[in-house]
Amino acid sequence: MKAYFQKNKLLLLFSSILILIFVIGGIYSRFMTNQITFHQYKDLFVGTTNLVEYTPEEEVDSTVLGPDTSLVRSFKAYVGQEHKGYIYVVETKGRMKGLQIAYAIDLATDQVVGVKVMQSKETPEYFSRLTPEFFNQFVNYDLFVVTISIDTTAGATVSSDAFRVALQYARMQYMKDTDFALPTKLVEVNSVRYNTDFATLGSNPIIVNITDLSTNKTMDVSVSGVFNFIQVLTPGMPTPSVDALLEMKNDLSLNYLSYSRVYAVSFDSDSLQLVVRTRGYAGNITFTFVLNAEKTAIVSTASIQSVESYEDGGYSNHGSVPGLETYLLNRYLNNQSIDTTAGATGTFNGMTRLFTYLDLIFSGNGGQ
Amino acid sequence: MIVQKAKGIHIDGRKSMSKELPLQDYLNPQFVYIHLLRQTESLKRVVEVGEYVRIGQVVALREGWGPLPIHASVSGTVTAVKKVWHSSGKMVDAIEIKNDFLGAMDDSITPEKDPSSLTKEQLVEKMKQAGLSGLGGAGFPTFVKYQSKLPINTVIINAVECEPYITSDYMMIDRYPEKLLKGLHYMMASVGATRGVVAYKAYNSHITDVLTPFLPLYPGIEIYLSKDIYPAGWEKYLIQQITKKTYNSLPSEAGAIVNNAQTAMVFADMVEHNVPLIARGITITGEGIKQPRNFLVPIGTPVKDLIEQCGGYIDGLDSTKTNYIAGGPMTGRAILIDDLIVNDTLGSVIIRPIPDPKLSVECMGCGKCADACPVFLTPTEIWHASERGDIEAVKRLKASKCMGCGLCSHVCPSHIDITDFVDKAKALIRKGA
Amino acid sequence: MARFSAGKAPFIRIADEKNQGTQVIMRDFIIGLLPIILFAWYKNGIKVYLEGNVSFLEMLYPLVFILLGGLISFLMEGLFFMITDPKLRELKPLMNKISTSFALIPGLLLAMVLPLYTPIWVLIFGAFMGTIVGKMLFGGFGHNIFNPALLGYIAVGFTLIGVINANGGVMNQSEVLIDAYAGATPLSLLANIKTINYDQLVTPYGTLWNFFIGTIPGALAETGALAIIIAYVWLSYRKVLKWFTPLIYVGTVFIVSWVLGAVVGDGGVWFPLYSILSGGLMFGAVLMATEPVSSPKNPLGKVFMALLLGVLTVLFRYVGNYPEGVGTSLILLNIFAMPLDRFSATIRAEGYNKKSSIIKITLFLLFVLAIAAYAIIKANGMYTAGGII
Amino acid sequence: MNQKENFLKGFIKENPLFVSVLGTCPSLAITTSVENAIGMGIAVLFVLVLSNWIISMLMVNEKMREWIKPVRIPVFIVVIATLVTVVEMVMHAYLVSLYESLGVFIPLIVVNCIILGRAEAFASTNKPVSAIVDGAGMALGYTFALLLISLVRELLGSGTLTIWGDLSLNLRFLFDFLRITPIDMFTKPVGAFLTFGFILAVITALSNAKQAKLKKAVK
Repeated sequence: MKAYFQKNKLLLLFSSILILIFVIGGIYSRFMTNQITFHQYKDLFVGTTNLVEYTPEEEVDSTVLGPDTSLVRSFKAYVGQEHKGYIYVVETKGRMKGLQIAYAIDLATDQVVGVKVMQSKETPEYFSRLTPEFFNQFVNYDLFVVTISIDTTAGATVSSDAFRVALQYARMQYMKDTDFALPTKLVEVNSVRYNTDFATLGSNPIIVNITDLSTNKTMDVSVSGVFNFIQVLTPGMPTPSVDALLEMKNDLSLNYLSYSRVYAVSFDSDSLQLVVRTRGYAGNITFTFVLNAEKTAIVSTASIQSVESYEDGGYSNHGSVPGLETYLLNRYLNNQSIDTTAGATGTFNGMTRLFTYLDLIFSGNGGQ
Repeated sequence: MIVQKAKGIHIDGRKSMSKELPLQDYLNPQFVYIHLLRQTESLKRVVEVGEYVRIGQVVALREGWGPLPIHASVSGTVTAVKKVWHSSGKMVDAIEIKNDFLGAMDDSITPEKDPSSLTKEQLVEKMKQAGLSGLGGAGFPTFVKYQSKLPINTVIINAVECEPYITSDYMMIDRYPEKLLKGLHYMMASVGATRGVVAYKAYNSHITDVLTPFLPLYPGIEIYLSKDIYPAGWEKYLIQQITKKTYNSLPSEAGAIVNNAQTAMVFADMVEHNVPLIARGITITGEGIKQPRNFLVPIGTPVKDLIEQCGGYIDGLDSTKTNYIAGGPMTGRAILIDDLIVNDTLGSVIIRPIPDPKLSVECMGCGKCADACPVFLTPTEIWHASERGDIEAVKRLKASKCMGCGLCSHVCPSHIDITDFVDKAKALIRKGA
Repeated sequence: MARFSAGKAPFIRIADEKNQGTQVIMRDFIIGLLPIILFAWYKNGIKVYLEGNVSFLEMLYPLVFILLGGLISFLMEGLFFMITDPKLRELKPLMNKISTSFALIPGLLLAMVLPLYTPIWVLIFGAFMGTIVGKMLFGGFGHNIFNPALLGYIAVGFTLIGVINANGGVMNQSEVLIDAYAGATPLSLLANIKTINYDQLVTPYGTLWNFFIGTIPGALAETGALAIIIAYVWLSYRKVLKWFTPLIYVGTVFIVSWVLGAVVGDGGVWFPLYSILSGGLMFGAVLMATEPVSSPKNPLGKVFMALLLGVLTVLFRYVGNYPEGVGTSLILLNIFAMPLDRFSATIRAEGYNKKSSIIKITLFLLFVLAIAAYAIIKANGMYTAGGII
Repeated sequence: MNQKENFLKGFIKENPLFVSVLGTCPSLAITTSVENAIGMGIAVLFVLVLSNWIISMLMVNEKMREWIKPVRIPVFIVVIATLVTVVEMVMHAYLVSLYESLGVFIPLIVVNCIILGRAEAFASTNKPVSAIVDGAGMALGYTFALLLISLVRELLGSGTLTIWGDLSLNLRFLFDFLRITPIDMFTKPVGAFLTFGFILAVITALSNAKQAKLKKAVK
């Protein structure tokens, strides 16, 4: 034995140094990785002194939210010895796969206290539109709200919608990890439609059919273009509670977002002026039309207000703003075909939505 | 670098050490040994043991395609015919002559009455009689060049001495400037050339000073200053630089002849005094001896005597620890014993301590050899091709262009004897052809 | 009687001089690596430490990581020698052997091109693939076909990149992603958006000055163009590498991508600059493409290789699936180094003014041009100039 | 040569995979799990023992040998193919999952060099008993080689050791303990070639060392 050591001491020395590097270097590297993790996540949870990574006992069935959504890592956050909350890193799909978002959830208040993008392959052009305001709405976001609703950012709708999906996942995981349970639903949205009656169209642009679960009564209510409650339309029905109306707004902005994209703002029956607002690329485009007496067709366009972006020479050479809008409107009025305009998809979509809406309200009034 | 123009590498000359002392005559060694070998040809001995010979007497004959007589360099008795070392690394027969210090001359050594009236044929004949062969190192019989059928208009004296350490040409010209020009003049006359050029390195401005007074006496002779690079003294390179012409196999294709400076001096002696090739200048230098210097010695002098004249080895060194490099350090041959005899091609002996053995390192493929090669070969490729035995590839890579300057080995950081491998490849072509 | 003849001419060798020879080349090479290592340390350690984001022990990590890479490959080579050759089981002959076989370099280079927070076992695996499989099994130093560090990098990149991603770390905001593959480096941004537009490619990282300094995401040491240029100047001054190889390589990429940018985008000089300053191009050109063993030996061959590397890098980068084309084109041309060497050596030996040589060179240049043209035409269909909306 | 030597030579000395380098294609393809290696080994054992036996029975008589010799390869193939078909059908019937994972390599045993090689080189010139012993030794040596490769590949490649059916060892905890993950490369052809090459190198080095020792002893 001793002779063997004597004979091969150099060999053993080299091997043992290599093993030592493997072990000590591995520990150092592991320690570093933990440190990085801590540095990465510590500002999510104010005052955290320790993060413990754990594997959830039960994972959420992610197929509910689509195949691209999964939990990447999960941590328990401690302040001193006290367990304060959870951090979930959820991977989901925005415009690209592999968008990883971390949510910190406070155990005491059931609120989201921080959100951070850990990894993103999104186009920076769109992603940079996610302003601090966008992220601030997560701070102290109450998970207790029945349906998750976040205000999407224009121009980055797909990316910001990914945040909602990931938050949904995080909440589901949080429900599995703790005894947190969502409150019972107060209201059920049955259907949504546009008001096509010119008499009330200006004041009640969107009509929602809901069931107030507390009283179990079904009624029509009207909401504004941003889903704010206006009034109950079905006669004799009591106004639902404020919580129920808030929940309805959340539900609407979650599932019926397209109704807020185009709606009538006002209609003056004397001057026959219809004001319609549609969502373009950069902001709202507001049209003022003068209708004929039968209210079935547009006689003239009084004004177009647009804040679409100003490319040199106008996009696709339609002159300065609102060149493209005017161009498309003229084609619509002359019953010409409307093709996608390259480089101005946002505006184009807004305009087609407007035309569909106009068709709808005219045909509701007997027009073409 | 990659553009193909003539190039070379500057190598530290180390010449100053042997320039410190003037050329010294050492004309009477105890014994001289005349090798019975010129180039690769054995000579026919014409004297017997015990015979008395005089200076300039023919003692052997070179036969074959370049017949030459070989002369005794001292007067005395032939004491033996024995085997001695030759600077090419072989042991060859040599005639040992014991010097009687009388300096008896052969009858043929008489002053020529009218050297200027000699015809071309007579001059070439004299060249032959003098036993003159290139003193630069190749030992090529000089008269063969002058029998060329092609028109020659330039005769170049090569005193470049591009190899480090060697200064014998410089010292000889320093002492006999006029003899050099005379020799060149006769050489031009013997071939009808109109232009004579003396080429040496630009930093040897001293030579210009000593030559200038004599230049008007010999029309058609000019001076060419060469750059301080190795291999600036390469025949092809020199001709290209001076005549702006290039050639394939023989310099005469470019209308030029290149001769060593000392060859011209011997020729001048021969033409004017009928003194054949019996002595030459030699540099004894190197870090291993106390006082390096140049000597004018009879051919056949043992180098041992010359080392003694130089004051012997430096302290702590003796003949067992010394390397003797016969010839220049770039192309010469290292010899481990001091039994070396001055012969016609030995222009210098460099005495250095035996270097430490070097670690053998793999070729790392740095490509410095390809970079340094003055004829734009890629030695590593030639080496690999010859290892594979791929004669076609070796031919395609033009291994035959290699002139063995040794630069590739010189620059190799891994101590690989690439020159040697290329030599083997050249041998492969010869065998295959 | 002693041996009459000893040694071979020439007797004056540059290698005998004090500051020459193989070991000196190795020393010079490591000195050349120093600025790059220091930059990597500054970017990933010191800078973050000064900003107060990490502790002292963490600050040392990048340096330790790179040095460990060198040490690991050194030990592996030592072990290989000891196992295969009984004569080398003593310290002195072993050290002699290792000191002439550049044992440190593959590991150092490998550690420098890997992302920080690569687990140590992945580094050991990469060093094993590079040093043992890529170098020693081919016969040791001087016989390897592939650049050992590059082989290790490729092996790790194709098999364990997921592991690295899982460990990949963030230290400060400017380096949300340090990993070369994960998607935040400039090149993968380009691969994602397929748009050649200054505002979308360069503005997210600041200006091109940041690219030059190296404060952009990327592997440990590959982003520091400035440090690499300093290393390049030193290494070419010491004649460790041929000065023109990196220059031609980078120059080819510059010109071809300039044309590409002009065809697809606005043709501004920013695109070729972006092209040569992003990814591992500089690092590959200076430290990988000049690796002597796996590249042609003669100067003309080096020029040919650099030209081919340039156009292939553009091709793989902008037309292929992976964002980075340097490693792939290098490993591809390592295979062709030997034929390329023979091809160019023949041309060089024959002389450039010979008819056959002119034809060969013309054909070669046409081949290079064809690749470049293919890359540009193909990229033209894949990329857009990109306006907003 | 006694029967013990005859049996043992298949393991190291004349190992069909590591020394003769025969039948590498299926060996590299199926060694992703230990289960596959065992299954393949059993199939080869069955075919090789029986084919060796039948062929040596056929060729045992001098007269028969003369008669069969010109057409021996077709004869061998017919015998082997019959046996392989039997194995394939049995496997398909009783070991479906194994049958599916081995796939085309079961019918390809017909043209496996090991079987035909043993028939040609050994069974056709030896007595039936020796032929059976040789066949068993060779098949077990082949199995041993497969096991060696598959052990390395499965352990490093997926971190498990599937021995038979549900009897599998999940060694992930070991990987987790060492903070490493399985190396995906080993389940791919690259890993097969690397593993095979390294084992081949080690065995060649060992046998070279042994021969050098023998030479020294002789001197």
